[in-house]
Amino acid sequence: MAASLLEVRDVTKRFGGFRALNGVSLDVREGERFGLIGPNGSGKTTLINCISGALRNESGRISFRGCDVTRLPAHQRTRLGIARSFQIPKPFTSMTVLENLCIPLEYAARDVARADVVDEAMAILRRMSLEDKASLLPGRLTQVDMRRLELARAMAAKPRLLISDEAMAGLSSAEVDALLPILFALNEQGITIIMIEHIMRAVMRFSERIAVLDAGEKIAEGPPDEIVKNKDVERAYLGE
Amino acid sequence: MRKRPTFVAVVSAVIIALIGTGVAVPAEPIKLGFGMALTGALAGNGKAALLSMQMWAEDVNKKGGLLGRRVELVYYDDQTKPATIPAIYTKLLDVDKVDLIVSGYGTNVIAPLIPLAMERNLTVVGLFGMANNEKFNYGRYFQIMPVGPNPPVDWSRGFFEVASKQSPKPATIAIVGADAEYPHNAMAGARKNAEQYGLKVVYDNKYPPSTVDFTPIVRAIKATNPDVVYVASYPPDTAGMIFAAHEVGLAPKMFGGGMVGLQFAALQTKLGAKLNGVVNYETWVPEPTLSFPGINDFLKRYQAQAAKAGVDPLGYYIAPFAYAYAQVLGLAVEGTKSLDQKKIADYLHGREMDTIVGKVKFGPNGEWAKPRMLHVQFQNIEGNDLEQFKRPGKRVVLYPEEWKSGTLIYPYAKARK
Amino acid sequence: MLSLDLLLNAIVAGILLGGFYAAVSLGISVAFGLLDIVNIAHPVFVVLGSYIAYALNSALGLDPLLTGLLGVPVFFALGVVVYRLYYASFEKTGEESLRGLVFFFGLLFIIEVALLLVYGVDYRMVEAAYIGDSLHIGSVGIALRLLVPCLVGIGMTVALYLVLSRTFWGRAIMAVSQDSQALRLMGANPVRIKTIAFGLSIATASLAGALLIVIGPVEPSIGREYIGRVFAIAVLGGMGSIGGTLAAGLILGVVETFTATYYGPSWALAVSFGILLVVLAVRPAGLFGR
Amino acid sequence: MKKGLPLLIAVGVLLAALVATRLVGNRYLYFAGYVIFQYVVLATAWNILGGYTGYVNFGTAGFFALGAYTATVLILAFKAPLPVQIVAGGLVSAVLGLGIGYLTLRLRGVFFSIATLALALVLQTFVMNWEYVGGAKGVSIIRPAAFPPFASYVEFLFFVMAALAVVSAMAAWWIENSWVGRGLAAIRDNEEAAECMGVPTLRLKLLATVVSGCFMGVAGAPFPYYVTLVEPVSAFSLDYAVNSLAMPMIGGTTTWIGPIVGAILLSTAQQVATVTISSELNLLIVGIVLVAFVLLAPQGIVGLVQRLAGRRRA
Repeated sequence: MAASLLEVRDVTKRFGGFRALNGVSLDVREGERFGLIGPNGSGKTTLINCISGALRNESGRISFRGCDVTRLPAHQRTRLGIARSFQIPKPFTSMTVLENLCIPLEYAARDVARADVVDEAMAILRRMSLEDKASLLPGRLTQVDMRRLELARAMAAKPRLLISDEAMAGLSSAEVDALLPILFALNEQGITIIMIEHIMRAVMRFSERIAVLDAGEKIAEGPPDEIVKNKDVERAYLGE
Repeated sequence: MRKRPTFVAVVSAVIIALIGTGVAVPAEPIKLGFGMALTGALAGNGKAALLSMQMWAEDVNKKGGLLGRRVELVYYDDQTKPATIPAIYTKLLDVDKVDLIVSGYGTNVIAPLIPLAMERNLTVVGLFGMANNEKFNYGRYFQIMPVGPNPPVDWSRGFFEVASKQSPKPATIAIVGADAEYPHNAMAGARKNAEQYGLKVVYDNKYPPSTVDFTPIVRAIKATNPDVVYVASYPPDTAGMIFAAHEVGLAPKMFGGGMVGLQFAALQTKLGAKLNGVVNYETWVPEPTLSFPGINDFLKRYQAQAAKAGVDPLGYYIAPFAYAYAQVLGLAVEGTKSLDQKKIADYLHGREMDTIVGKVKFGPNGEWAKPRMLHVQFQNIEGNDLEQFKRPGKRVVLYPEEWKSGTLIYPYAKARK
Repeated sequence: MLSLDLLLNAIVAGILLGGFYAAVSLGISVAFGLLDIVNIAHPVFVVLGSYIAYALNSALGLDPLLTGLLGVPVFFALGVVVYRLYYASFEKTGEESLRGLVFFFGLLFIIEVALLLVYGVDYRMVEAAYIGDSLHIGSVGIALRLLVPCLVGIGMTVALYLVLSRTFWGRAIMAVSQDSQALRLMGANPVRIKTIAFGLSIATASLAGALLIVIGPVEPSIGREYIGRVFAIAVLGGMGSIGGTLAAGLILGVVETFTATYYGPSWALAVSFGILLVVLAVRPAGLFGR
Repeated sequence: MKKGLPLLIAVGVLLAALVATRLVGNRYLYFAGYVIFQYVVLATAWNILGGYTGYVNFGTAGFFALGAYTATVLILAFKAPLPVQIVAGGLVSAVLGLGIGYLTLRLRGVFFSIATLALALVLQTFVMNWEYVGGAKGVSIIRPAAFPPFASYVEFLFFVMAALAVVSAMAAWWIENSWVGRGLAAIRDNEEAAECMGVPTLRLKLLATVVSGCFMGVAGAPFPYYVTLVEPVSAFSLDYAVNSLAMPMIGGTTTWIGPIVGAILLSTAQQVATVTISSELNLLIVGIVLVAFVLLAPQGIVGLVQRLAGRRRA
């Protein structure tokens, strides 16, 4: 069994009296394609926020590459190699597509020399087929390009772990088919990927292992074919 | 007549300055320059003062001007902000080339003017600034406000003089005032007077000008049970203190002292009978002892124009003095037949001058040689009618003795009823 | 004995003041707390209300509270207009944070100077039967001038609470403050609901303005003194909590009164702002926040 | 070339200011010029936080007054020379920026704005109760006679303020074009995304608040010698808050030149209005211009010019 890249142990997060996450534990292995699913409001995004550092969990521990990152601010986790995309794209609106990529390249990427930032950004844009939109403002991008930019920007942080938060929500199946190979290709290069997705077809095809959250608790974990058969998962999605 | 420094006037002034230096042009007017609070906190008084000065210029010009030259006022809005003063007066002196300057209204705009005048050795007459010359001791500074040679102390001397003459003689005092420039000075003076007249200070506190409710303050004062309450307040807090005193039932033997706002119609008519018994400072009131030559005529003309100018309809407090401070400067110019700043200053120091506010004589520090700050008591005020404040007997002068027009109703509760 | 009197009186005076503070702050609690609109011009709308009360009082002799009530629909309409402008210019494009703030700042100046041009810098007061009278219950004195605003303030709080919790539109406003996207899915138009809510928030300024001028004289720039206070109360009360606003108003009133009575009035305001700073630093959700 | 240009302009402005003090006899220009340069510093300082980072500071007056009062204390206690006052004023205001930033910058921007509003009032209350600097009455400061080689002290003040304006503009230029400025812009656009892209948001915001506060204090430090009267009401005047915010808004908030353009235009207009219109209209104009710009030209004058130039090129 390969070493864990990300270890989540008994993480609990409350909002006032509401328990959004209740003792969730996960292990994501180096190089793995990991799926995270669950009905609306099950705590997926909260868990992602806790892993990326946007939120602090009250109890439990999160380690990345063997270091405890529970108390680290988000930007330091990004520098360690955890990058994420947002469910609702959050581009830097006053900057061009290219400049959007320069921010993580300048601030988070570990081994990109300052002089190479623009070349590196262009290389990422090419891989995402965004190179001819490099000088546009994000406001003028189409929905699918916006999603691409969101992923591209996360890539520019040069992560070891990429968390893709519903990168395909609202896209047509052709567009989904265009994005998936990109994620596969990134994984080929050795980047571990956590995919949160409502589009089951995509998650099932992509993931090697899947965890299911419901009402803040992990109810199942395993390869896609097992998850599909799991009674608890069915109940969570379809109700009693 | 309103003469505003228009662009044309400025340009022509510059042109005249360029081509005409050295050549005396007989028709050229004598320019009197000043900044005045036409906006900002003190604009009410500033506008009234401006109206008076325009009346003075009109009067002088009707009589053929000064030294045979017309008088022209050049003024800018100082916005009641000291920070505008250096630029305004430098412009007046260097661009508009005014011949004479006077100050705007209030202590805080006079303070930055004195060093500027000192740098250029100019004579400057001030309009209602408290103790401005204390630090500078500038020989060419004069103050028209009739406080006296020792400003902060002379300011409230009358209040304490009157108190000390009563029997039973008051023994304790509460001093309270707003956290601002004037009350700060007035309270400092009151403390000295309290010491001098042997009153024990049992309460001494400031409140921020934004205070909404004055009843806690008045109650705290009442708890110390003082014989006398000296209040140094600005108009909104004056009203707040008087309301609170009535509501809480604060009834010392004497109440008032340095409340700003009671000099003007706006508060007088609103507070009405609540004012009865309050003893407060004044500069002029329509009492028979104070009918100096020219003042009644002046006030009649002023009151006729007041509504249109949007200023205090009575104009007793500031207007005659704003006329007078220009008047003394005019007398000095005529008397010395010159615009020489030194000669003018010497003239102003040397003699007693007749003005509409009576005989004015300046002491060595530029303040009035003899204090004439009035202390009056509100008596027999009924309802909210404005006209009653134009009649004598409503604000009787208690001090100084020389101008006394009535007697104190003592204690305060008796006058208040 | 004497100090017990003083203590009781300080508490009563603080409560009276607090009720009035709540009246002034309710509008901010709705606009800022529920709608996330940082209307720093709110106090100047209150002053506008004061001047309307003054104008009608001095011309027609109307009771200031009556004019305050009469002004409610007018101010509601004014609020609707302001919100429409705000929405079209900022909220729609997502630029509300910086420019919206500046917009209200500019609005504050325009209204203030407009009042200055019409009424000048002089302090204005109103006349009403209850101004100047006071009740005495034992050793505690209650000035009607302060009691009336306090009662009206409490009444406004209760009314607003009922409107928000019991009526359809009120519940819609509460829903929109939670999640406007979800509301859109349910077929309601969040912009329309927010327009009504903002109208409501400005409408409170009409009555609050009448109260302000009942308590004491008013001049055009007096609203500035209240900007800090109302936000302090809205934050302290827990963003959008109507009951919390009243509670925070009372706390601030009592704290200011106690400081004025026992320590020295000159620190009263600083103490209440000090509390605000501490709350912001330690518990930004406010004392009664969710 | 691009790097050399601002430096060239800076040297040019300073030389022009120096030459002006040699040639111009009309002292009014120094006073008026001082005020304009003072607002260039304030507007630039405000913009480093407000324009680049998107955090609105309503407390400019507090930072400015802190600079002025620091200088006042130094004058009263040690008769310290002007450069010392400026450095000290900047440092003290920078520390204030650090403090208030540390307290509130973790929260949403709005809370920071409200805190700055309250802060100015709290500071003013302290000054009002501090007798050493004259309390509410204020204190008169006597300006030194002259400072060779300048003919009068006012000329020296004018030159110093011109130099401070140049320094602050260069600082803004540097920030804008460095990794710091790009990080700040990311924070302004989307703070959460910025943090997740590795931008140390809190530290950068603190840096911006400190630099911004420092320059505001620096702008206030020469104030005692300029007015010769330091009292709380005018030192904490709302004017500074309004203008330092309106000027970048009018000029344009995203570039270093925007606040300068806004400051020069607006403060010149105010200086002219003071000596011509002389009424409340003056303030009304500021309000209306401010609202008009936020509503109609959100990118300010610089943005308008850029758009026009862009159209011509296209």
